[in-house]
Amino acid sequence: MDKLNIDQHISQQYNAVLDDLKTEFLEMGGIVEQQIIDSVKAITKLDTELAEKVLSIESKVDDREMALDDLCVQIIARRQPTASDLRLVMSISKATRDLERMGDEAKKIAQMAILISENGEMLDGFGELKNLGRRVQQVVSDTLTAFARYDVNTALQIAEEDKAIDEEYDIAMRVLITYMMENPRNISRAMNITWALRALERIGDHAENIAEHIIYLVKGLDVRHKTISEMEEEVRPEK
Amino acid sequence: MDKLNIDQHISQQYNAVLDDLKTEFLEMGGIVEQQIIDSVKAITKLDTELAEKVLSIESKVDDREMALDDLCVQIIARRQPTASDLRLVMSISKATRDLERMGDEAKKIAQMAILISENGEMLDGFGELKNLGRRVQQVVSDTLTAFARYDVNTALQIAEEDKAIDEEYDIAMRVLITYMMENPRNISRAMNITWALRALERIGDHAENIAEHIIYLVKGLDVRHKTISEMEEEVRPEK
Amino acid sequence: MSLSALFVLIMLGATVIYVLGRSRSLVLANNLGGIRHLHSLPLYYGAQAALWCLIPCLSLLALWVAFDDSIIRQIAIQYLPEDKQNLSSQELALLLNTIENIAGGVTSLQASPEMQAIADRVVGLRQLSSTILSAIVLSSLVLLGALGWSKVKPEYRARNSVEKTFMIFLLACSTLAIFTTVGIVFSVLFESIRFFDIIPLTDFLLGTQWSPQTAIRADQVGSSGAFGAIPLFTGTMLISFIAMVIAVPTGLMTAIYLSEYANNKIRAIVKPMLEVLAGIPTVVYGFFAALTVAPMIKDALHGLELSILSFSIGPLDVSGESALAAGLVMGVMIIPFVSSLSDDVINAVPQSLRDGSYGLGSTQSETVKKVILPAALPGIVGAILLAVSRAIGETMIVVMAVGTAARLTANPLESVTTVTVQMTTLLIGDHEFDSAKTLAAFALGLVLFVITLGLNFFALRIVKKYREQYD
Amino acid sequence: MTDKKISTIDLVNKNLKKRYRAEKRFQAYGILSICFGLMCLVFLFTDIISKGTRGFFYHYLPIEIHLDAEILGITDTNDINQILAADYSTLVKKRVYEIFEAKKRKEKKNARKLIAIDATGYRIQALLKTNAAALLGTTITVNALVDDKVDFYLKRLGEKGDPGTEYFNEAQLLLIGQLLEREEGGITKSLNKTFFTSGDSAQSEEAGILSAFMGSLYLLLVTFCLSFPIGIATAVYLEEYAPKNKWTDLIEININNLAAVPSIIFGLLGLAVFLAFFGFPRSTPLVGGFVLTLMTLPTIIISSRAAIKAVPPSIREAAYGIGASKMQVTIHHVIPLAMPGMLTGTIIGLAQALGESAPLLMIGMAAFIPDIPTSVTDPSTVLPMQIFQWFRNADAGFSEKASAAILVLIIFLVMMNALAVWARSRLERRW
Amino acid sequence: MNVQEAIVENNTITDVNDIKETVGIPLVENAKMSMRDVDVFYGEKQAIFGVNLDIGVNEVIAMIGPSGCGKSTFLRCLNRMNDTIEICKVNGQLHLEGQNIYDPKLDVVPLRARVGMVFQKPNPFPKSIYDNVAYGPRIHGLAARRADMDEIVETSLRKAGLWEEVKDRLHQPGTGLSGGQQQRLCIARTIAVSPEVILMDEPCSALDPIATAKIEELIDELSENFTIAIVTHSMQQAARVSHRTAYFHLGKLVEVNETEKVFTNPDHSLTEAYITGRFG
Amino acid sequence: MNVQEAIVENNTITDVNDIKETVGIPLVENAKMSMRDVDVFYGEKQAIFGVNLDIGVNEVIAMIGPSGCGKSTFLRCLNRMNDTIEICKVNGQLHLEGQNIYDPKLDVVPLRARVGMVFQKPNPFPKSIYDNVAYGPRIHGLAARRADMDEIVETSLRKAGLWEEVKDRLHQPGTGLSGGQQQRLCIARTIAVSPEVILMDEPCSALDPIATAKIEELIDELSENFTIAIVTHSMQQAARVSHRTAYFHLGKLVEVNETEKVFTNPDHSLTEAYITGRFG
Ligand SMILES: Nc1ncnc2c1ncn2[C@@H]1O[C@H](COP(=O)(O)OP(=O)(O)OP(=O)(O)O)[C@@H](O)[C@H]1O
Ligand SMILES: Nc1ncnc2c1ncn2[C@@H]1O[C@H](COP(=O)(O)OP(=O)(O)OP(=O)(O)O)[C@@H](O)[C@H]1O
Ligand SMILES: [Mg+2]
Ligand SMILES: [Mg+2]
Ligand SMILES: O=P([O-])([O-])[O-]
Repeated sequence: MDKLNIDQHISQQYNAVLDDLKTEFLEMGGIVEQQIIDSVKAITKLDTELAEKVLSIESKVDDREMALDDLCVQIIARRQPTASDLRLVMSISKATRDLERMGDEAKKIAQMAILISENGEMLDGFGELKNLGRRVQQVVSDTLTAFARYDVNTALQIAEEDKAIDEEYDIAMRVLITYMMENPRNISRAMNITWALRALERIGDHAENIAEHIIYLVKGLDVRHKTISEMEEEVRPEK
Repeated sequence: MDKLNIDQHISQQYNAVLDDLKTEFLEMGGIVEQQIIDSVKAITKLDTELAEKVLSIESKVDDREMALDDLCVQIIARRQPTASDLRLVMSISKATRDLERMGDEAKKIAQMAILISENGEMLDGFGELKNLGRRVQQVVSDTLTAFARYDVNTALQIAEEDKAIDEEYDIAMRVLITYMMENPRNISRAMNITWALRALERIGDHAENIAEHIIYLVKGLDVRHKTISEMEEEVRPEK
Repeated sequence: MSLSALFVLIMLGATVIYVLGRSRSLVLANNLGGIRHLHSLPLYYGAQAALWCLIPCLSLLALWVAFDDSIIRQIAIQYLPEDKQNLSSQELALLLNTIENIAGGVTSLQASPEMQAIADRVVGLRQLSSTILSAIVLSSLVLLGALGWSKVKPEYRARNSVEKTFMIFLLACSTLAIFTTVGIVFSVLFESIRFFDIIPLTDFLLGTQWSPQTAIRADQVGSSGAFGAIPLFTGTMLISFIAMVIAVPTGLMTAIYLSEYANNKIRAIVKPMLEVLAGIPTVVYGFFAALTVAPMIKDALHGLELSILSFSIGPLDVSGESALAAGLVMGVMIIPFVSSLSDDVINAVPQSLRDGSYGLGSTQSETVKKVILPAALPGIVGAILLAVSRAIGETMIVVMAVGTAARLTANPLESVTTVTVQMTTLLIGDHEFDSAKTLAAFALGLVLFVITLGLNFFALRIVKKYREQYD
Repeated sequence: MTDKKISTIDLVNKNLKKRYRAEKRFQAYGILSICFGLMCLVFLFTDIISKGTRGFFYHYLPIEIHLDAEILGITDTNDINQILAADYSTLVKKRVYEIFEAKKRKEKKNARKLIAIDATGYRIQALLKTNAAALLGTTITVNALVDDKVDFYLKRLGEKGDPGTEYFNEAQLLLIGQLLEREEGGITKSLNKTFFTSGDSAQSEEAGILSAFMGSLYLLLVTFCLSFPIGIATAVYLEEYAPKNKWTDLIEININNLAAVPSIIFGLLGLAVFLAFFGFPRSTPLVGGFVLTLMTLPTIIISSRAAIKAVPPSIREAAYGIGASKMQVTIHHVIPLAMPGMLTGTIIGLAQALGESAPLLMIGMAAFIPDIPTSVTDPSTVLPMQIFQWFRNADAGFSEKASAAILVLIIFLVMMNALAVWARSRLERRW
Repeated sequence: MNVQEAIVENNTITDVNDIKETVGIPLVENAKMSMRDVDVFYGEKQAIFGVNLDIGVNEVIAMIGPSGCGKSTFLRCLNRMNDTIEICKVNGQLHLEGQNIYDPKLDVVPLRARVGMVFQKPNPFPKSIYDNVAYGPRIHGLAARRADMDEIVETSLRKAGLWEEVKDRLHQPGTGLSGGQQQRLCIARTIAVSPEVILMDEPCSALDPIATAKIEELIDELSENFTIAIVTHSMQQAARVSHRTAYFHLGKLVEVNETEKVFTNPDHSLTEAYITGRFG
Repeated sequence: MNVQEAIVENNTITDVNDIKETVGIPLVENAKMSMRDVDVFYGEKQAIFGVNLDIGVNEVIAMIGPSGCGKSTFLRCLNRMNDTIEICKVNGQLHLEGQNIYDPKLDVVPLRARVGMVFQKPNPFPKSIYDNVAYGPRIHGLAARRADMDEIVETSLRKAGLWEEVKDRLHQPGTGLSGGQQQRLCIARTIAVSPEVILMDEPCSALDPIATAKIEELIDELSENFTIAIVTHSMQQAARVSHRTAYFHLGKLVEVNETEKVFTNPDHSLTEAYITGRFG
């Protein structure tokens, strides 16, 4: 015990299983990320094929969620994790839900893409959708990277970014409502875009949730329902 | 060991702490239920005061959520729960999130209530809102009772009821869109009602999630992402 | 008052003081509201008070008894006429003895009147001394008792001081072993030195001729024979060797069989039966060896022609006091030493080692040979060494069954003699402390002591070195 | 992997036969050893018992004898001195001559050799001592003791080679034959009471073990009273109190060494220290007890220490943990729990002391002491010493007595052990 | 209503006398050892009641249960270590690869070479480390030459994860090792005769948590080549190391299931009560 | 990057020599016992290095750490049980309610009556159950009359949760009880002298899980009236029973914190490594 081999459990299997957990989570994250990218593309390009693909993947995400949850329960039952291990398991158990919800939202966007393309025509508000889509894609990608790297700083940035996304969403909504007032006949289709925007906003929220879990995982601090400045203060008390 | 005293842990403290966990959860459920009732009342009666109350309670719910999560982590770290105990902790840890989201949705309804009442006038679609509100309230109340009683049958009924709510929501939406098309000037306010309807629908979904957790807790079966008939089959294989 | 009466009185007094001290402390405790307010339990207050008078009184008694005789003697010498006071110390001692005898009332002696007078005065002195002793002891008993009693106070640390006394007593007892060793060394050392003044050490240790009784060189002063101890030691070794040949394999195998193979019933019967062999006094063995075994051997083997292949060594000549008989009997006597001690160490080998071995699929004898014996080896070696020193030091068997003829031989059928035999024969009945003959016994004693010391030292080292290997 | 496994089992099976043969041999050695030990025991005991029981009996010739005051030379029946000094042998001799109808010198001599004259005289003396006035002048029947050689011969009648015949001439053998054939008043064999009631004697017929027995008893008493408390105190000190340092190491080495010092050396110690230096009286149980105390102490100390060590430290810790002081721990827990083991050591030590003789030789307990001791400071001998003495005596009667004394000694030992085992079993507790 | 009650509603066996059959999956295909209707008696007293169980090839099966429920007794049947207890009597069919273990004609010596055992307290022989490991191969005559023996010793120690720690002091006494190392030495000693099954009776109960973790890690690795049956008092340990877990209760085998299942959702209420700490 | 690495980024003490100060909350207000700069030596060898720790009133404090880290040594300082080991030397300030424990003038007997101890292996005296419990009160003279003693025995056994089980056989030997009952008897025996602090050195390591659970339950109840310091090898046990947990490492007190904190988010990386099973 002269030299502490601090980054490895004595049990290789435990290491392996925790590693598995994280990998599975990130893989699921990858799938969801792709779903989001595809769905945004589908709705902006009105690509129904891509939208169908997104829909078909949905059940895969669901299965992954259940598998991950099962894995978490098993780790708790068989390994009695404590401290960082426990936080890892609990964070993933919670973040999985967020990923699944992201996937759901992506599915909704894809559904809207199909509905809109059925009606055939481009509308206003697509510019906003594109912008928001880009930002959300970015934030999801950042979130997954931050999780993979246990990167608290990025996590904080993600929380900030989500606020920006929310603002952009509000603006887009206002634009859309104005549009609807002007073109009542297109309301039904505009509503579809509303839902898509709404879904993107939700995805951003879920990304923020995951970012909060990253902070919990690394720092052991529960920063949910806190403002950004409160968060920063807790996470970096010295500054 | 002649007579098995099967319903009590040897550790009284463990009993107490699990009891606490459940009680806290149900209390939080109670608060959220009240929030929902109040918000629905606020939006149907355009009672801003009530709506304000709902908003003010929100942070209480958030605190409860964090406290419950903390309790779950502590129980896992200190008591190494297994089997039904573990399932109880994990279910509550997940269901808490659903309760919190219900609270959020109630908040949104209350916000809409305030927005609508600012504009001063009654609209169509309130009938649907009322209906849906009643059903959702009922389903939330049923869910909490089922959890308190570990009642799998009710849980299954809740899942069915949620499907019905979804259908009703769709109808309400269609009615609302028609209304918007007819009264484009009222779109903005109609949108508020849309959001409220949408929130109610989400509350129903969350209630269904909790029902799924009840089934997991009691039967150890993960019935998420299953159709009702699949669920029933798994839960009551003999039938 | 007689000594024993005085002793009993002191004991009684101490008991009374104990009871008084104890009850006083109880009274104090009641006043304070419970025993817990006292420093110590009432028992200790009583004991403390009793010890306070017991120890000084008893030491006074012991000192008085030790010294009053010599003081009275000195005084008696003062009473003697001038001329007799200057007699040599030996004659003076004789004279004093006579006076003692007269004083003691031995009537057969014709006492001169002056002697009678002195004797009467000695008797008077004795009575005086005893009266004074009684007075002093009894008064100090009362005084010290009272003092001890008065020391009983709630805050007095009675327990601590009783415990200290207790420990000093234990310490004193434990030093006895050292005094014994010192005593042994000193009681043989001076005589041995005197012996080696007469006979050079080398002659003693290297000489092969032992005949203390007959004078070989008439011109030698103060000595009557040859004192080469080698034949004695070879004789001892021969007999011990025979004994060990019998005892070690038998004892060891017995121990193994009993602890590993035999079921509990057999073990419960056989073990104590064999232990009886160890409890039988050595005189009995000696008797048995001399009267039963030796004649038997003689009858059985005498005149037998032993032929090895075609080479015949002629008829055997068996001595009536053969080393074989003594060795055999000694071997039988030692069996239980080896078997019981080995049995204990074998049993002390943890069951887990056996389980370990059986679990690997070994047979019982493999387990015994390869696991249990090696594990128990230090203990077994210790047992054997103990048996060896027992054999070397054994006296009565050889005294009774072995001759006194010192012979340098390895033939077990001849008669030999041993160190212990010579020591007894040299010392019994002969109290002439100056002759080389008597002194030789002490020299033999010294050498024997050194040898067994060496053996035991060796045994201890072995046992220490390998002890606690398992566990 | 698989073919390696197969080969493993095959290899195991291949060697099995050989291993089982070794097993059988090994067991046989064990059984042989035990049989040998038991045989020795049986042989020893049958030998001792067959020889020893003879010693308890003696042959008597009932004779009628007229207590003639004149021959005895007693004038005043109240004068004890006269009765003690009376001439009994003449009286007995006369009567013996009559019985054997011995007239000639040679016949008289033959007859005299057949009856133990002096011993028979003592018997009459004993009778007179109690009631001289009434008995004097009457004719009484006395069980006259036959001579020890006659007794020896009679006890072995019919044995191969007629042992004992060599002691007698033709005429004497004839006389013995006559006595045996007598219908009434012939030789009888009965329990030899003298053996148990008197001390040693130069005459084997009169020799008894009482003095040696009492000597042994006193000796044991002294030894027990000294060695038991001192032994336990030492053991307790070493195990519970002593700091582990050079000094205690020294004590420990000394004790272990003393346990194996030849007993005869303790005799030398006693001789030099107690007799020569302190000037205690020779041949007394007191000094013997001192010597044997020193000798048995190591045994008691070692076994007591082992017993104390075997008291689980947890018990001590438990008591300390409640706040018991060291002495309380020792007296309340350690000593009671170790008592069975301590008793075992004491039994072994005392048994050894009882059977020990070599050191006692050195302090003069081998001297001829016929008187029965009444205190620990009276000169006395002890059983093993008595056996040794009798063994060395050439007289045929003595070796028989020695055998009988051995039986007594062994019975003594067994009883002592039984007592201690009983005491121990009452104290034994499990933990 | 308590969650327990809700769960046991349909499963009301709380009296052990009602236990008729083992729930879960006591039998497997491809069994290394299979036991049928095993009863064990100590004199008059029955300690094991009609146990049916299969142990699969290269499986780690854990046996848990309250003290005195017969875990050790059952385990010791599997290589007839119970033969050393005179009053112990075993009925039923116990097979090792189809061969009846309790066949009176069967020789226990080769059986024990095939079914090795590791005990509760580490019990290295008071010999050198080398000799400890070489003991088994030596008595069974497994190595013809010195070099073979060296190889057996090295591979065994390697498999037991001890080689690196002891390779420089193979000839020092095995008793000089720490508790955990001693236990690994005992495992190496058992492996050295290349058994097919290794039985372990509470192998970690005398060890501290770090040593325990190492042994558990080792069990994991060994399960690649050996079939392992382990008795343990630590439910957590059973949860960590085993593939299947068997729950004994008053001499009966109540439940055998996949370990994950046992610790998250056992089939029998007694199992549930035991693992959640509800006995008393 | 590993989660551990991420966590320890700012906390790079992995060499125990760098440990200067105990992290967390070693000191409390309202301390029953307080230790300052405690060093313990066994001869030349130092076993405890400058430990500062307070134990609060009616607190249960658990001490954990790898084998040989000095937990027992430290615990045994608290009632001077180390006095029985000759070579053991203790430096520093140890106070029980302001009174210096290692004051040379202080008598250990009353100290040990105030600070009782329960040991690893249940060690009832080979006496009756009654006498076991009555022994302490007897030597300290706590009961004047028989009735008082009866009462003390009964209340102590009640507090130890043993009364119902043994009330009908008070005069049967205490050694005839089961392991768990014996340990509770030992606790009753300690309570009987009404100590203020109870020290427990691995009190459950010889017990099966059910008996262990009962003792843990008992510790919980006792903490209402007594201050308890418990050494345990089972981290789970420490997690279950204690209010604060102290982590020792190579003789140093690395961290003391609320138990919840230690097991979910310890401050020191060494603590983290130990409780998550990362030593090796
Ligand atoms: N040698 C024996 N003689 C008589 N009965 C025994 C013997 N060994 C065990 N038993 C009894 O058999 C039953 C089962 O004992 P076993 O040792 O198998 O239990 P266990 O489950 O291993 O318990 P633990 O967890 O305490 O080791 C117990 O009731 C026990 O009393
Ligand atoms: N009597 C003793 N003599 C010498 N050194 C000792 C003694 N007792 C303990 N030590 C040493 O002191 C250190 C601390 O020992 P201690 O028994 O306190 O550890 P621990 O934490 O209780 O370990 P464990 O968990 O194994 O009980 C160890 O290095 C040990 O070797
Ligand atoms: Mg067992
Ligand atoms: Mg310890
Ligand atoms: O599931 P949500 O309603 O939280 O997106």
